Amino acid sequence: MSKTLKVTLAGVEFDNPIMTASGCCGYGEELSDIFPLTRLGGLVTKSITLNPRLGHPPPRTAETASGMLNAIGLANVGVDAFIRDKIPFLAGRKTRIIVNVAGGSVDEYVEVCRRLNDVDGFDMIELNISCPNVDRGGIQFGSDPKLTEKVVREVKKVFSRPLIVKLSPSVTDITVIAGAAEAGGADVLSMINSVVGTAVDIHTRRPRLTNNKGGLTGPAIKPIALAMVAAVYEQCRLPIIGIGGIACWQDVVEFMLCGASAVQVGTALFVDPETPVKITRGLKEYLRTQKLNSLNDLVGKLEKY
Amino acid sequence: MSKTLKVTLAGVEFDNPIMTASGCCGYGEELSDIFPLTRLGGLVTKSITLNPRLGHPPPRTAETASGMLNAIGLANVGVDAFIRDKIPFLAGRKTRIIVNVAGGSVDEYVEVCRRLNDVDGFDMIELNISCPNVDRGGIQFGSDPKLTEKVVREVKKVFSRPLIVKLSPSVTDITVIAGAAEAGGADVLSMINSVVGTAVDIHTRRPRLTNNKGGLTGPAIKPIALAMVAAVYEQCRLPIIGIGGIACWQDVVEFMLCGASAVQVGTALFVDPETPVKITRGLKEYLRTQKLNSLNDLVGKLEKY
Amino acid sequence: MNKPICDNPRLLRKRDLGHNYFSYTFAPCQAAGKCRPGQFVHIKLPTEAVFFRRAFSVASVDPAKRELEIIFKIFGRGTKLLSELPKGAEMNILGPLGSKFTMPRRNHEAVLVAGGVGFPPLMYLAEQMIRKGYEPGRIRFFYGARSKDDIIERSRMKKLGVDLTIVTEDGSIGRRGLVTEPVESFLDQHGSSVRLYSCGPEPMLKAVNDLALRRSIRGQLSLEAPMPCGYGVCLGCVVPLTDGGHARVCREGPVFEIGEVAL
Amino acid sequence: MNKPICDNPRLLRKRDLGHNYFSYTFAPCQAAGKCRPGQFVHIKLPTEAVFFRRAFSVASVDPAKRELEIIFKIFGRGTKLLSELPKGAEMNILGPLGSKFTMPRRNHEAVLVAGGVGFPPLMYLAEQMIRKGYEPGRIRFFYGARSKDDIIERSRMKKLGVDLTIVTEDGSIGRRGLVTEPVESFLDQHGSSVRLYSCGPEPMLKAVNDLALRRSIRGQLSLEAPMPCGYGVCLGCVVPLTDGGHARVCREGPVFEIGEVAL
Ligand SMILES: Cc1cc2nc3c(=O)[nH]c(=O)nc-3n(C[C@H](O)[C@H](O)[C@H](O)COP(=O)(O)OP(=O)(O)OC[C@H]3O[C@@H](n4cnc5c(N)ncnc54)[C@H](O)[C@@H]3O)c2cc1C
Ligand SMILES: Cc1cc2nc3c(=O)[nH]c(=O)nc-3n(C[C@H](O)[C@H](O)[C@H](O)COP(=O)(O)OP(=O)(O)OC[C@H]3O[C@@H](n4cnc5c(N)ncnc54)[C@H](O)[C@@H]3O)c2cc1C
Ligand SMILES: Cc1cc2nc3c(=O)[nH]c(=O)nc-3n(C[C@H](O)[C@H](O)[C@H](O)COP(=O)(O)O)c2cc1C
Ligand SMILES: Cc1cc2nc3c(=O)[nH]c(=O)nc-3n(C[C@H](O)[C@H](O)[C@H](O)COP(=O)(O)O)c2cc1C
Ligand code: FES
Ligand code: FES
Repeated sequence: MSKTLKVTLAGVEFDNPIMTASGCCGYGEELSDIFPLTRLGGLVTKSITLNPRLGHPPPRTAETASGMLNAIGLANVGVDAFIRDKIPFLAGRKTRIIVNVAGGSVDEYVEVCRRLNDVDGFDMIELNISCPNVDRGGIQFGSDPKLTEKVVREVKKVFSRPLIVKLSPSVTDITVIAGAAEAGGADVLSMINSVVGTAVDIHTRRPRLTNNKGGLTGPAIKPIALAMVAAVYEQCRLPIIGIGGIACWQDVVEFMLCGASAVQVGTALFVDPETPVKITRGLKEYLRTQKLNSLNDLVGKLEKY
Repeated sequence: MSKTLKVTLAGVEFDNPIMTASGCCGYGEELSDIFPLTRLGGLVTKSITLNPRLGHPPPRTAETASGMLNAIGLANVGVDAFIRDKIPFLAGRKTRIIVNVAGGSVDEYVEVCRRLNDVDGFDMIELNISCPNVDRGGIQFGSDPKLTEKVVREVKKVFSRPLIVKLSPSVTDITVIAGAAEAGGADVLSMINSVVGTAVDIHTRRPRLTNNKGGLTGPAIKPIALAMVAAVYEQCRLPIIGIGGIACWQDVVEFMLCGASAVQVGTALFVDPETPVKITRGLKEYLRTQKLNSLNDLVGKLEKY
Repeated sequence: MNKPICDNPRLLRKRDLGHNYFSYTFAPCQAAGKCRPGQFVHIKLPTEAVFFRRAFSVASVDPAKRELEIIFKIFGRGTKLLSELPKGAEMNILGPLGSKFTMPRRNHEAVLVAGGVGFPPLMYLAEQMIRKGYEPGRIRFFYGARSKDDIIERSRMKKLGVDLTIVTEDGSIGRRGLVTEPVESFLDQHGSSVRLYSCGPEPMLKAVNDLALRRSIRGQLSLEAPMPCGYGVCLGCVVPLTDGGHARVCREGPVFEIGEVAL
Repeated sequence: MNKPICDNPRLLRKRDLGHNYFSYTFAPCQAAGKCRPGQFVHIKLPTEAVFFRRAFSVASVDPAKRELEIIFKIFGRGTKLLSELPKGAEMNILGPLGSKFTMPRRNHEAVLVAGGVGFPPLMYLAEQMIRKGYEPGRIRFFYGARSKDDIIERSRMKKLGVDLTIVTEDGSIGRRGLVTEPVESFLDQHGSSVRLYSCGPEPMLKAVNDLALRRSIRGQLSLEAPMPCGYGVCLGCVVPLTDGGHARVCREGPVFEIGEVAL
């Protein structure tokens, strides 16, 4: 058997386990100026909502130690413009396309997914029940097991392709939410979304974000994400997409050992847009030197004390 | 009125708002080789338990991006040896001494605090209901409002000096736990303890900590701590001691604006043992240039959007 | 729009312009031949002490030698670390990024208004205009700053031969006052054939924007914003538009038409 | 125990010893006069790319000139960054830290066993023994490493005049094999008047420890551990003791009595 980076999630085959994370690669156009999107295992779009959203006023990002805060506020073109203007471009790329969906109510999630169910050109939906930057919806769903199960169940009724549920780290026990998503019928779990945080400008005495708080991402949160992936891997049968602070191939191996079958790269795309390409190159070399045939042989192979 | 760094918490006056955090300054002896402890507002001891504890086997720390993981596992001499061997040294320092107490059961917390109530030479107890590194007790208390209220209430019955309750960040809503601690009779809240996290050695495929996971601390977690202090300040009347990633005087001002009346410095002591001294120097200069008489004028003065 | 290139040139020349200003020339830069005035590059500092890249306007290029120049002032941590890099340091540069200044027609009066570190892209614009055949003496270059120390590259500007008016707030060189004052007088003397180009601190841009709108003068402003990605994917750098929408400073900008942005 | 000092000397001399080994001399170091063989300094790299300080044994001092030398090999990120510092760089050094080697009595046979980068503190010990009047030729210095490239400072050792036995695993210089082999023969010829001193990789220390215990020979081992604080407050660097307890490598160690630590 020849070396392969291929991974399969819920029956969908990915050329490699590296996806770009929601909100960190727009709808793909800008990134495709930097490298051909075929180099990616998959691309996850910015969160799509029923209606277009401007998001919060600037400033809506801030730099932190080994990371950043953002409170973009789900700025997006809305599902109809997305289907009309963005899907055609994405459908033409030879990579897996995952549409991330957010909503302020179960009905909104369901309606967006229903409309998406009618169109081709993408492979999966990722349900964002973990956005820390909106008042209604988002994290509110992802921190309540009952709501989680309900929104997943309702969406599964209207959307027939595989469904990824994206979990929030800002909960007491993420395995409970993971279990609820599984019970609702999720096919795959992705984790983690950003961690609630803030920063203050001591000169103006104002928060550095107009939303007063935001989501912390980047290498700073990698240890948190790894612990949560490991915990959910032990409790839950669904495949896991690891997210949080991934910036190099070694990080991907760490996540896979903890139980992730694939990963998403977010903030690192800002620091170095070529990160995914560098990672897949590194992983290929790793397979070679480790005499492994497939990355699947790593998943969950952490040897705990 | 002359410029002062003095702050008062639950009736206890501190020369300045800078304390060294539990587990990051031992029982004070080693730090006193580096600067006179009078330079500190206060010192918080390593967590004390009923019986001596060796803690987890090494490795029990790991370096991360702008931070570290630890799973020391509450290594300490036990309350009796602490009272016999450590208090005499601490009692002689002209700074406020806070004894941090941990336990595996309500009874253990109560028993340790009862024994401490009988001795002089320290000013307050800080109840660690948030240690991520032990199987029983610790974080288990700090993530359950009922247990939090109960342990605080029971301890208050046997300990007559002011009580600080130290909160865990690894919860869905820290304001609920803060409320429970207040209901139980806490005098002061301190937050945050370390955030659950892990790291993997990809060569050995083992966790970097024998405890498999640990607590993330250092500048990486500062945004998380700030957001939690701000949230609790809005919901709760108790004075707050801010903890998490503090490394310079600007960080202290950020925490105070968010609502902290004082702060603790932990991990930064490892990177630069002189951090507290540098911070108080910076704060004095800040008062001067800002024409402020007291740091109290900053507390909670964040101008939210 | 040109596709941005991820490149690893070296710091070829490091000129200390005094008073915390520096000119850095990088080579070989694949992007050198593609950068137009107004566009910027996004630089990763070879340290993890600052997390994001930092954006710098292109100040000049030498396509033949594949050289690219930026000029910056030490402002905060990022630029301080940048200033400490040794000659020869390997850089990581992404560019060209963002929108360009549109060259004026020959019959337009070009008025360039630079404030402080807004100077470099306008110097590059002037240089390119001249290269394209625009008469140097007809380029009205208003250059304002706090004081003498913030007025850089005077001999270079003299060589270019533009009609230079220097204005400082403390009068330590040139006219005393705000740069918008002589600009206003000039606009009052010349009609709508003027094309305005401006880059500098936001209050100045706002004043220029207002001056122009009141007189229905067209032109462009180059804006700044904190830029996590610099190439359009994070939506972090948006500014509100007068039509109620948002635009990305890194993609639709940094160069916007006068009147477009709600300043 | 001497109190550690937080100090900001400069990197005065930087010697490339080849094959990723470097000798760095810092000055002025307030601690220079206080560092005894076996003690270490904790160095903050002037970058935020690695978070913790890094520990290095003192390799020599010149108290009069307030100079302090360390010798290190590039191992991971920390030492790589250290190796890239330019001469003159301002350092942040905490020290002296930890326990010391106890000098042997005149009538003891001193056997020093160094493995790889465990060499510097033993070189310092030998030098200090000689300074204190111990006859150089009676210092049995066994120096083991993987290959020739890992044997450094040979001429310096020759000058010291110790009885040097070099052992490499590949035989590229000196004896071929493990350093513990000739040590064992030596111990078999000399009795309990021997004092052993060893520093190097853990498997070697374990072997030395066992050799000595079997023969009831006394001596000391210098250990390594990841050290978040280096001065005893974090409890991160502990090693298990044979009596069931834990000891801090940074405080009770790095120098422990043979038999003390459960290796
Ligand atoms: C299009 C463009 C062109 C520019 N051209 C020039 C030029 O030619 N010459 C010049 O001197 N300067 C230029 N700048 C400004 C330059 O990019 C630096 O950001 C600025 O000088 C700040 O300096 P610093 O990085 O030293 O400050 P720092 O103190 O390090 O940063 C300033 C503050 O902004 C925050 N910040 C910085 N970058 C980001 C970001 N990307 N996202 C969120 N927050 C951020 C930091 O956290 C900090 O709070 C330009 C900026 C833009 C957007
Ligand atoms: C007492 C003592 C004396 C030493 N003397 C010398 C000497 O004379 N010469 C020499 O070359 N080396 C010496 N070392 C080793 C040196 O300190 C470096 O740690 C070692 O070389 C690792 O190199 P690095 O920092 O480049 O590796 P890195 O790859 O940067 O670090 C190695 C690994 O250890 C982890 N790590 C590093 N430091 C810590 C820490 N403090 N806490 C937790 N994890 C950590 C890192 O995260 C990484 O996983 C000594 C160590 C000790 C404890
Ligand atoms: C600027 C920015 C915008 C984001 N927007 C979204 C979003 O719209 N929907 C979503 O599910 N996650 C969003 N995220 C979260 C990321 O997808 C990812 O979960 C998180 O950034 C952690 O990964 P990282 O550390 O690799 O960035 C956003 C993150 C950033 C930094
Ligand atoms: C090595 C280490 C040991 C710690 N031990 C304790 C402890 O025994 N009890 C406790 O309440 N907190 C303990 N903490 C948590 C700190 O007191 C503090 O809450 C945390 O480190 C966050 O602050 P920092 O980012 O400034 O380090 C420990 C932290 C570290 C790094
Ligand atoms: S900086 Fe990311 S979109 Fe402009
Ligand atoms: S390194 Fe902290 S106690 Fe030894």
